[in-house]
Amino acid sequence: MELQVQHALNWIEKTNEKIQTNKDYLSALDRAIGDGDHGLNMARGFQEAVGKTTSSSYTSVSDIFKDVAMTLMSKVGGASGPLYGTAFLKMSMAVKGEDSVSHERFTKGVEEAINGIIQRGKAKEGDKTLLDVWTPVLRMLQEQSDFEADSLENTAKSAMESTKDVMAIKGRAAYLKERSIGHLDPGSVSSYYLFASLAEVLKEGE
Amino acid sequence: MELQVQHALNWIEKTNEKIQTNKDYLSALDRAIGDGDHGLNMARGFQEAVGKTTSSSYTSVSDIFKDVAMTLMSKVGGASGPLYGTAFLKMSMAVKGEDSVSHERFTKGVEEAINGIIQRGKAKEGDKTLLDVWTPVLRMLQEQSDFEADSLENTAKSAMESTKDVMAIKGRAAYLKERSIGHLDPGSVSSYYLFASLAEVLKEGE
Amino acid sequence: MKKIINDPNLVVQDMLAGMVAAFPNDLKVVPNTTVVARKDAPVSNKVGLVSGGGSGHEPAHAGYVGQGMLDAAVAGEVFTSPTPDQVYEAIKAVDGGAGVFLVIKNYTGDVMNFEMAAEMAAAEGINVEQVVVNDDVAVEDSSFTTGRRGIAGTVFVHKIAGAKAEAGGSLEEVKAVAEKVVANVRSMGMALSPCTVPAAGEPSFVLADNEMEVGMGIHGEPGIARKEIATADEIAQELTQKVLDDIEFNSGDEVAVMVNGLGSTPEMELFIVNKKVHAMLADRGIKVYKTFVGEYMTSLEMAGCSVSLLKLDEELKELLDAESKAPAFRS
Amino acid sequence: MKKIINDPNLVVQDMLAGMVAAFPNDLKVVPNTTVVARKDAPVSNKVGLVSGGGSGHEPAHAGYVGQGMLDAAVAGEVFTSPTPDQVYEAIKAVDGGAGVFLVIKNYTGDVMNFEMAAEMAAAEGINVEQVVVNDDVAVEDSSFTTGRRGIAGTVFVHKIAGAKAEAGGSLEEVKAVAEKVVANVRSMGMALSPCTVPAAGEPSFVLADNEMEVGMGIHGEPGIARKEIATADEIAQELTQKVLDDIEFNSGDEVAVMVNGLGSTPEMELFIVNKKVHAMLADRGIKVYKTFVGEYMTSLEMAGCSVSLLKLDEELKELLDAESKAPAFRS
Ligand SMILES: Nc1ncnc2c1ncn2[C@@H]1O[C@H](COP(=O)(O)OP(=O)(O)O)[C@@H](O)[C@H]1O
Ligand SMILES: Nc1ncnc2c1ncn2[C@@H]1O[C@H](COP(=O)(O)OP(=O)(O)O)[C@@H](O)[C@H]1O
Ligand SMILES: [Mg+2]
Ligand SMILES: [Mg+2]
Ligand SMILES: [Mg+2]
Ligand SMILES: [Mg+2]
Repeated sequence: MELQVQHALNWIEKTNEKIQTNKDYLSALDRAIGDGDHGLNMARGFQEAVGKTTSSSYTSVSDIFKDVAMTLMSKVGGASGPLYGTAFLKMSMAVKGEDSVSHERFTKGVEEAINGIIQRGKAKEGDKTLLDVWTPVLRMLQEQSDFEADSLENTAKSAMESTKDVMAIKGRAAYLKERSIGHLDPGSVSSYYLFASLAEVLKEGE
Repeated sequence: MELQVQHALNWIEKTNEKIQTNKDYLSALDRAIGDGDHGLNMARGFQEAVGKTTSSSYTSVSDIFKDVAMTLMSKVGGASGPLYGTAFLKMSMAVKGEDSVSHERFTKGVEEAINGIIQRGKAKEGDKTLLDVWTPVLRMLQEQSDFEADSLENTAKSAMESTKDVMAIKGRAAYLKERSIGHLDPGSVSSYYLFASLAEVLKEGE
Repeated sequence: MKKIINDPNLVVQDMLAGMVAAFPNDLKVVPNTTVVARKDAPVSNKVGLVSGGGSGHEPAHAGYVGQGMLDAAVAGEVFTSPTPDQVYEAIKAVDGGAGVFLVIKNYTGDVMNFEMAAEMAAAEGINVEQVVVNDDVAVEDSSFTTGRRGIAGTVFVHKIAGAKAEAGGSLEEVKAVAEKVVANVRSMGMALSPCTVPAAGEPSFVLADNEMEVGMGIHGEPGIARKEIATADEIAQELTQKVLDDIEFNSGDEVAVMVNGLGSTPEMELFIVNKKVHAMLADRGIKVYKTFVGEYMTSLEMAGCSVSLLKLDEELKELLDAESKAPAFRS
Repeated sequence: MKKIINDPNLVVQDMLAGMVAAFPNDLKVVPNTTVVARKDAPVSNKVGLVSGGGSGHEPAHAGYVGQGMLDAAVAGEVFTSPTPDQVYEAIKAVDGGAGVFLVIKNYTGDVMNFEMAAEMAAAEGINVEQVVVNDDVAVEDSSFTTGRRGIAGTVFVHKIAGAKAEAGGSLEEVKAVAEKVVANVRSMGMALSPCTVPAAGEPSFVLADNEMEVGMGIHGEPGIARKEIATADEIAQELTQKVLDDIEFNSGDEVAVMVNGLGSTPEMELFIVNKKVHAMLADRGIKVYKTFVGEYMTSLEMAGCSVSLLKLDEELKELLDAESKAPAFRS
């Protein structure tokens, strides 16, 4: 299958739902090893993003991603704002020119998103940041030739869970050094919601 | 009997003991309707007063009272410092000229002390201040011709207890108006300790 | 009780030492006293200004010592009026021959101790005058009782009387302008949480999670009413209205506004209160000449705020604007 | 959570309105932004200075806007770095043709958002330079990690770079002196109690009655170690020693000292800490040129303090002393 405009809209909406539902949980995770605002930041940003996408009409997935990118960039703030914003902007650019998005194109989009995240944040996989979810997801996408909802959900989930045992090198949690071990990375949890929502959309779309 | 130098010294010492023992209680009473420092103030002042009287030698009660007055004046602060200081200063002046103090002289001293307190603090009996203990004590003294330890103790005690039902007109508790009812006046409680200590000295001295 | 202190009984001493260490060119402690004075005190032929009170109200009072404001501040124990001998030391330290003026907050203890010091000074031939500040409208102004308390509005008296003295005003002139400020300044406060006197170790009162105390003094004394906690706008409304009701404010009047934090209120919240205060004044056509937002007269770590309004005329405006070099009031 | 606010989601907006209401002749909010700028911005041919960050650090950053210091401060949500578009608005608002200089505290979010704004501005032909302040010695300085945080020492960068720009310094000169400050300033903090982000409603961490957190950031992030609460002298000793160990301080060196309160620490306690800091410096023959005690970079209502030392040379001394008209830094 290919990602159509409606899929992309549903993706953002589902992501927002999960983030609103888990807003306090995300903030609590961030309180443990950061400054406690991750849920607030993401909830503010995705609420606005959905406000934007539901009040506009689109003919391409790329445009949706672009609006999401711009909204996140200007509404989230903190570390996650530029990172999620950059991710969506890079995905928007990678899938530009076609109305819907093939698995191959999407995979390319995620790859570009990761490059953008790395360029901005200077982190690498294993630093206990959202890259620890994005990178395994990319590897999984690259190993497959079509969207596979279940493995997407599973990959993202186990990647998210394994951030718990890692010591933070980048982000605010890095100040805690060893004390950051034993806590999930909040940005990885929100990234898990993002990919889990995509998995749900893919399932519905089948 | 007459109050001798040793009696006066014992009086100050006993008063200090009671105040040190009840320091937190006095502060707690003051917290309820004032600013919570009465125990601290009195404990600081009487500790110094005893320090002074035990390290000096006296030939007259008047001199003891004067040293106590000066010490309280310069160590207590707040409302109680000038009031207790003035009280002892006036008593010192009233009993001056003789080594020991008759009941009559002492009664005069208390009367002068009260006048001094009124002049400084502009309060009257019934305003829920330490005058509510001093004034009944004076009346009792005036009714008798010799020291009577038990009635001194009893009068001071019941006077102190009856400050509970009164609304404060003067002092910090006055800001509370009706809300000051139901609480003992801290200065009346410390004044009760003063007279109860005197009663004990009188008993021992008999 | 969690405090960054060494010995609860030495907080005043330690604080004064730390203060003079911070401003060695401007302030000095008069030896063997708890008096902080201008480094150059006594200034000859200038009226000397002395204020003070219990400690725990920092930056009041020593933070207001400096050119253009106080000549000396006397620090008592925490929340306890200083003793007459200490006030007397301050008077002597600032007497430059033009007399000494005392700014006293209206608390029984302060009034008595300062007056006794004034009597001592008068006996030594020093010309002493005083003003008693009673700006707190939470408390009834009655001559039968202790009367109203002095709270944050006192800082305006320091500033304006200080400027008058600095400008060469005579003892009578300083007194007159101080009385003018007292006649025109009103304040009211509230608290969300209590404070703990270090040597006592117990909080001054206990408030439930949904309660606030209205009509607070600045010594942890209970206020005049306990209520359910309200919004910043409602709080500002209540405090400001009480102040406005107390003396005549007319459309076109000019005022100085002070939104004062009691110790642990984030400045953010003070500015939120200030927004509403300004809106209320604008509604009534009252013009704000100058605004002060911050911690001016605190109550240790109490959370809460007070609102003060000072009605201004040309003289007061000029003196309010005059230069001050006090560490806590630079203008 | 007890706060004097209206709506937890509107605290920043309400605060900025209350701030501009307080200083209408000095400050303005750039319309439809969370940028507070000098009323007269842009000042032509002067380098424009922009700083900012999450809100909740008041008086940082808007309190440092004014002649001789910042031209604009960008306010993010509480403890959340402002977004690039807002920073870009600030850059545009202060660009007087001589370029714009950004003072960024070293947090991933701040660095990224400010850099993105700088890219946007560069694309519009505005000359932008920046410095990243990382004075917090509690955190290891490693290029493999996020590196050290920027905390209270940042205020010295604002002051000194601001004075340089005000004196007509070029963008390169402003950058050079800002880098000199960054190279010579070190800080470390501790906390006795947490703070609560209004929109979150939960305290940032929980400390037992006998615990303190050492090596605090200014966003309620946990510090580097949790310990039994110590005396003021021990606390001052620990913070100051860590600072002294980090860069070379020699006998005869001159420093500026800042003892900064995190929000609810009574000034009394800050002065008690200051006493010990001065004693330690005196022991080492280090001369204190100037001392700052108060709330300069807070963490809402957190109780605690930080100690900063800035090693001075003649240029830095002169710029530190230069006039500032910023509401929270009058000199
Ligand atoms: N340098 C970085 N690279 C990638 N992701 C990062 C980086 N720094 C932080 N993050 C992610 O951002 C999350 C925190 O976001 P958020 O709490 O919204 O911002 P802030 O840390 O500024 O408060 C972290 O959990 C982490 O996943
Ligand atoms: N005007 C007054 N006249 C007589 N006694 C007074 C007056 N004001 C206060 N007091 C007494 O002083 C006591 C309080 O003393 P203290 O707490 O030491 O001083 P402060 O009120 O200044 O904190 C009150 O309980 C009351 O008995
Ligand atoms: Mg965060
Ligand atoms: Mg008291
Ligand atoms: Mg008292
Ligand atoms: Mg944040």
